[in-house]
Amino acid sequence: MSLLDVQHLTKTFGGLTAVNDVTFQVPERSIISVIGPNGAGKTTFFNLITGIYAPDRGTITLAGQNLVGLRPDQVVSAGIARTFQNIRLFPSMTAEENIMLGRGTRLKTGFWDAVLRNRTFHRDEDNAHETASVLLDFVGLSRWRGELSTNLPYGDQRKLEIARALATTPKLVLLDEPAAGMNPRETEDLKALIRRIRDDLGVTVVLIEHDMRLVMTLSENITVLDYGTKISEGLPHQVRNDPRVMEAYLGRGAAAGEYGKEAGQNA
Amino acid sequence: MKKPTLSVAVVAALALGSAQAATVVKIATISPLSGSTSNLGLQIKNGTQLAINDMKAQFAKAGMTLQLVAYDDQADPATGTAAARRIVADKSILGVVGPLNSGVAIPASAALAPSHVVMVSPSTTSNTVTDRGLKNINRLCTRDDAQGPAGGNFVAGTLKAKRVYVLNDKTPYGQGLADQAAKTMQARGVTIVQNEGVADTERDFTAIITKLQALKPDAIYFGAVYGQVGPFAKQLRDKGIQIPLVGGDGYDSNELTKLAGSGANNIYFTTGAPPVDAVPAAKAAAASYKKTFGSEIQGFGVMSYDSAKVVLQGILNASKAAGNKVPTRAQVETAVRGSTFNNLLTGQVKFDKNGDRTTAKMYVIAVKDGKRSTGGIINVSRK
Amino acid sequence: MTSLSASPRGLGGDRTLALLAYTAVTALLLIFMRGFVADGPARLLAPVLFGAFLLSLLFAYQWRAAGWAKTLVFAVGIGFVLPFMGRDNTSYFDLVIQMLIFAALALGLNIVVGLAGLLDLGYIAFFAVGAYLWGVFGSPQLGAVTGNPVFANGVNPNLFWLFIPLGVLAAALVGVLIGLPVLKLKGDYLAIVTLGLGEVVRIFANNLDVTNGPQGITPIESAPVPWLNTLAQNLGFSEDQYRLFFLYFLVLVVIAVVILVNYRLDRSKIGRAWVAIREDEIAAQAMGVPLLRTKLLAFATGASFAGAMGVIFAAKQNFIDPKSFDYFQSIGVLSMVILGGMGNIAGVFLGAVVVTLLNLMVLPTLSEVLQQSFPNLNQNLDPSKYQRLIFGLVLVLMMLYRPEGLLPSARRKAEMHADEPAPDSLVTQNQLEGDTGSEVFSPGLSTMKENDRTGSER
Amino acid sequence: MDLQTVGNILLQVLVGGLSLGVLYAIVALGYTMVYGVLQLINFAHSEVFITGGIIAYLVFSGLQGVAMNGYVKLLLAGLAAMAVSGLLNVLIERLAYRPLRGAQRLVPLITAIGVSLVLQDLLRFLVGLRGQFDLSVPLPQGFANPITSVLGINISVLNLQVKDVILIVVAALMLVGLNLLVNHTRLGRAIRAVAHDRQTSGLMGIDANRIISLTFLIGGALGGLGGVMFAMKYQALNAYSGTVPGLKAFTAAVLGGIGNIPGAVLGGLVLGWLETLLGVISLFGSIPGLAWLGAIKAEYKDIGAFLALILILFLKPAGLLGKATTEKV
Repeated sequence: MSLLDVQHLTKTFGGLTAVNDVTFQVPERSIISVIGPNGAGKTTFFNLITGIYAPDRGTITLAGQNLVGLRPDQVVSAGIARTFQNIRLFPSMTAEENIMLGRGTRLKTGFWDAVLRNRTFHRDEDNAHETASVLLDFVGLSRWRGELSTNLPYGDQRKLEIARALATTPKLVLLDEPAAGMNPRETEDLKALIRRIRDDLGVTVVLIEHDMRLVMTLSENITVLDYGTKISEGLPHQVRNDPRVMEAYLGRGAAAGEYGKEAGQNA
Repeated sequence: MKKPTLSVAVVAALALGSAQAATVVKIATISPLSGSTSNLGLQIKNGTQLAINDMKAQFAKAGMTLQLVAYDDQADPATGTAAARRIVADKSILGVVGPLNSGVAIPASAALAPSHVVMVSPSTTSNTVTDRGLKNINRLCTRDDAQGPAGGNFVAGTLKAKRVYVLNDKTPYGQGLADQAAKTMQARGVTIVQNEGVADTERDFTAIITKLQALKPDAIYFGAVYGQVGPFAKQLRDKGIQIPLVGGDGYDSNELTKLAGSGANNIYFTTGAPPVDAVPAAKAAAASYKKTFGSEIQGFGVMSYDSAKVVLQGILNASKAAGNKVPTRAQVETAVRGSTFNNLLTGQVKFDKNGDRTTAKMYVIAVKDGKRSTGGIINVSRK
Repeated sequence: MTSLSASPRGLGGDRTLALLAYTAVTALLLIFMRGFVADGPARLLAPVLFGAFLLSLLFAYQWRAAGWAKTLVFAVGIGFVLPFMGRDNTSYFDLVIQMLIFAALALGLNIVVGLAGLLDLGYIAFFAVGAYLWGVFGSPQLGAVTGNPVFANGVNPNLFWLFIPLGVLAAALVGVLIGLPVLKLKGDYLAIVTLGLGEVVRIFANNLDVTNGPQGITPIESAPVPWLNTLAQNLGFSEDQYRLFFLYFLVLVVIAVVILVNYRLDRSKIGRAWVAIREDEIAAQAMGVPLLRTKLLAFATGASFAGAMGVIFAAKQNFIDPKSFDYFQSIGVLSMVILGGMGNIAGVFLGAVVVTLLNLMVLPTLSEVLQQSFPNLNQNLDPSKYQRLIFGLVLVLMMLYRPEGLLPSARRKAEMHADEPAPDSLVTQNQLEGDTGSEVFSPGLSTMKENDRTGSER
Repeated sequence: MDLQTVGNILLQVLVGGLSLGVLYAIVALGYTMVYGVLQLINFAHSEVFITGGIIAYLVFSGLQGVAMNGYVKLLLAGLAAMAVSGLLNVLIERLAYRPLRGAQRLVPLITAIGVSLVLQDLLRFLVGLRGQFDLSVPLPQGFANPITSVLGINISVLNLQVKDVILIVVAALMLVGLNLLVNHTRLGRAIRAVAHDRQTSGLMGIDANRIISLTFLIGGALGGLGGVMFAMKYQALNAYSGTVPGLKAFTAAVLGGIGNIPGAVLGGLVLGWLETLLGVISLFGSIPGLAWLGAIKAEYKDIGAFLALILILFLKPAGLLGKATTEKV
């Protein structure tokens, strides 16, 4: 039974169909990638799942719970966390505080708990601190604990954002181009980290990524979006050789040249 | 040749005499010296300065050098109270003229009461100021429940209006006055077609004029100050509404006729300050005000001049009673509350047990085609 | 320019001795010079000495020094020196109480503006709610409104103790009622709407019969504390100072609670959520922070501080009227928060002390001395007329030369000097949301340029 | 109250509201222009606005004796006011706002408040030098005459005066002129670019600081013109008269969608009509079934304006014509 089940998801922005009737399943404890050229609607797809936009049509269910109509913070408590394409850390907070903020959604501290500093408060703060140190260690950023997040190097900021997302103990984490701007060695680290997220933490990962080598070697299944429509889905090698994918990425000329007329007709 | 030396000796003696015993005695004023009512606050400061200039010599003889300290209450109760506290701390201040607004007078007088610093307000009309029975707050102007009825009786009795539109500027002064006037008019069978307010900063009366044209009253009572009444009169007359416009001492300034321009017609107001033609001394005071400050004295200026004279005369009376020594604040307080003060512009002043004037003269001033004339005198008395 | 950084750790070696010496000198100067500075041009020294002494309390908080020394300075300063000065000259009492009231207001607004980043220009409305709540109930106005002679002098004054928490609740409720419809708005829209709501509250206070309109309400009772009055009597306070003596310690207690609540909220899940929504609402929401509830909590908490202080202000002034709650007052409190150091408790407190000292002591003293030394100054140059001008000038100069405030919080400093804050302004009309992520060349397939695609037909 | 009277009242509200709304619109434009390029609530604009009124007073009273066509006097007063207010606004930006360009958004806001306080007392000082406080503005001959009929139709019921028509015409011309400038000139394009994204426009060779100064000049000039209109309409003002109308004009700018030029005009008109309507609405209390209207007395006029703002922003958070900004995720 799939963890995330998206049926016929559609979203239009004043005439422009950003996401067009996409059906998408994510099995539990898996690593799935969503690829497609720029402007294919990948980020919009993420925003629909995480509740930032409301879909025009279609259903989104996570482990049986319907997500359509929930606020983004409710989607997080339901169990989906995300990172952003352009890093959105909290600049005036330290690395540790950023993660502790992520942890907030699982804490019970209310107004009076914080003011009276009762047991709930202390238990939550310890939990937050502990989660922060575990996750900092998990992503290898313990040395930056007290440093303002803006002062971290680019690659580490990416990892910090992932750690912050994991702090919400999600069932599913959506990574929006985590490898963007990373050099090959950092990308290798990232690949190992994503595998450990699934294997050690049991968290399912859905990836938007342009780095094909990373996508091909990491994903158990790949979905390709183009102009908001799902044009292909399957195992990495199937998708790699799918003419429609080639055409979407390389443009009609190159695809036609290599595979003759046949590719042109069904565009 | 003997005479000059004698006079020199006398002057020297005086100078010497006063040099040793010359203690500094200060009079303070509390009034808004910044913000949109600062022109009225300035009248209080200048009126007091004028009185000090007039009585400096008398005080020098009594061994006291007079000084003025002006405090700006910015028409804000908290700032006024803070000023009052500072006055308590400065032992050389024996009396206060002001404040302008009832809202400041109430807390400020409460702050001064324990140390018996006497206050004489030229302009606060709200009844609450003196109803509290404090011993240190007195006022020269008449209260709402005197000035309001005076205006009301004028509208009902003299103008014989049957339908009156009542307006006020939503300040303690304007609303207090308008409500009392309305009560008196209603008691005399006048129909109040509407009793409403408009913010004191408002200058756009389009809506009010539309109402007046619809309701068709035969007189308007507007509790407000000349800065607002001027433009109101102008817009009224421009739009063809010529019915009489009546108000209180807030109208008492020649700025009213300037601001109302061609509309300065068929306007009446009650005031405590004597018009220049009614009391000759008022003409002299107005002239010396103009010479000293380069601007025209207004009703509030005249009332402040008299209020300062009352305080100063009170100090002199107290000093005489205390064997020509500098009196204490308590002595000045009892002297001001107890004495009868004559040769003042606004006639004889005597305060009742709460600090209101026992007798006061009110003048009804008429404004016709930009000219002011005395339309009548009303005697007000309180048991 | 060495900045007094907020974290006490930051200031070099142990300064216990320096602290004790400074406090002793300034306290003794203040006490023994008070006669000398009472008259003549020397009066200008009074605010200098008073300000210097108050700094000792700030240094006690800031400097690294022995714990006992810090508590000693606070105890002596607040427990002895200030009341002593108050006894000698009531204006000091009034001034200190007014400072503490404004400090509580500034701390309340600091939560809304400094922590949660919600620009509120109508904050004084909550102060009015507290003030009018006790104003109506603690005065004959209640009898007038209810027409019931039992309340001829208002409720039993002992209920004053109940009305402080009631003031907190009422203001918090109004905070939520005002917050609900407007907290969807951001930045300057929120500013103008809160400014409007502040004016609406003032206009209602000016027009309703229950608040006695522009006439205001008086006399307003304060709680009878006979045991404290006898203590004051033994200490040599005069009878009229009893009420100030009581309110001084009451305000101290309330301000301590306000600081504690402020501190503890800041260092908790709630505080982190506030900072998050100030910096990036989208990211905060994506991390599970419920936007509306978090903003409402900030609004209600800030409002409750103002509500409590409103009740005390009404008792202190014995009279209230709508004039004390106009939008210029809200601007005054906001300037205290920004001048002091937005987001930093010590900074905001310092801002309130400095602005109140400036407005209620420095400027009046300056104008008194100038009037005395130049009695026949041209009427236009008369200094007592230009206090607001000088206050305005101080605001402009402070913002030009110290935008982060007197005592910036480490957290804000990074942001204050950021080159160009992310334009979250309302004007940047981004084109419709599109997948315009940064162009990334990945070794595999070369990515297509966006505009090329549109050229090729499907 | 018969239908005819109701009709008359509504007509008066329409005309009176228009003449007030146009004043708010012109001043609101000053706020919107400045907000557009700097995202700053220019609190000092209310003083820049009233400075224009004081200049108009000086010109009109100076030329009172001079035999000159009334409209030429008006032109002189208008140009002088726009020049002085414009330059004053540029000076304010240069001295108080430019150094704070990079600072956190609240900092220039407090500076603007400081500048507003300084200007208020400075203006009062300058007016005080002539021993005056309240200035009464003499208008050229005939400006205050009522207009009773047009093309034979009796419109005296509209309470229209010559100066009202002048105000409306001048404002309309100014709005058209501004629209042309902003939308059809190189300078206008540059202003919109800077408003849109100051950094990128810098990359496109636009000197942002020069454009911002020019925008302040235009905004200040509009404020100055508003001052002339205020002086003509009420013929009485003092150094502090700018604060309340300035606040209302800013409300109008936000109502229409801050930073949006047509929005400022629409916001101004809506506010003008709304205030005037609320001022008269208690008259309709005598219509059966609407008795409760009688309770809405004139003092609630200002509340109505603010409550309307809150309602509109609640329904359309970016203001009437403001575009909702979608945040890039």
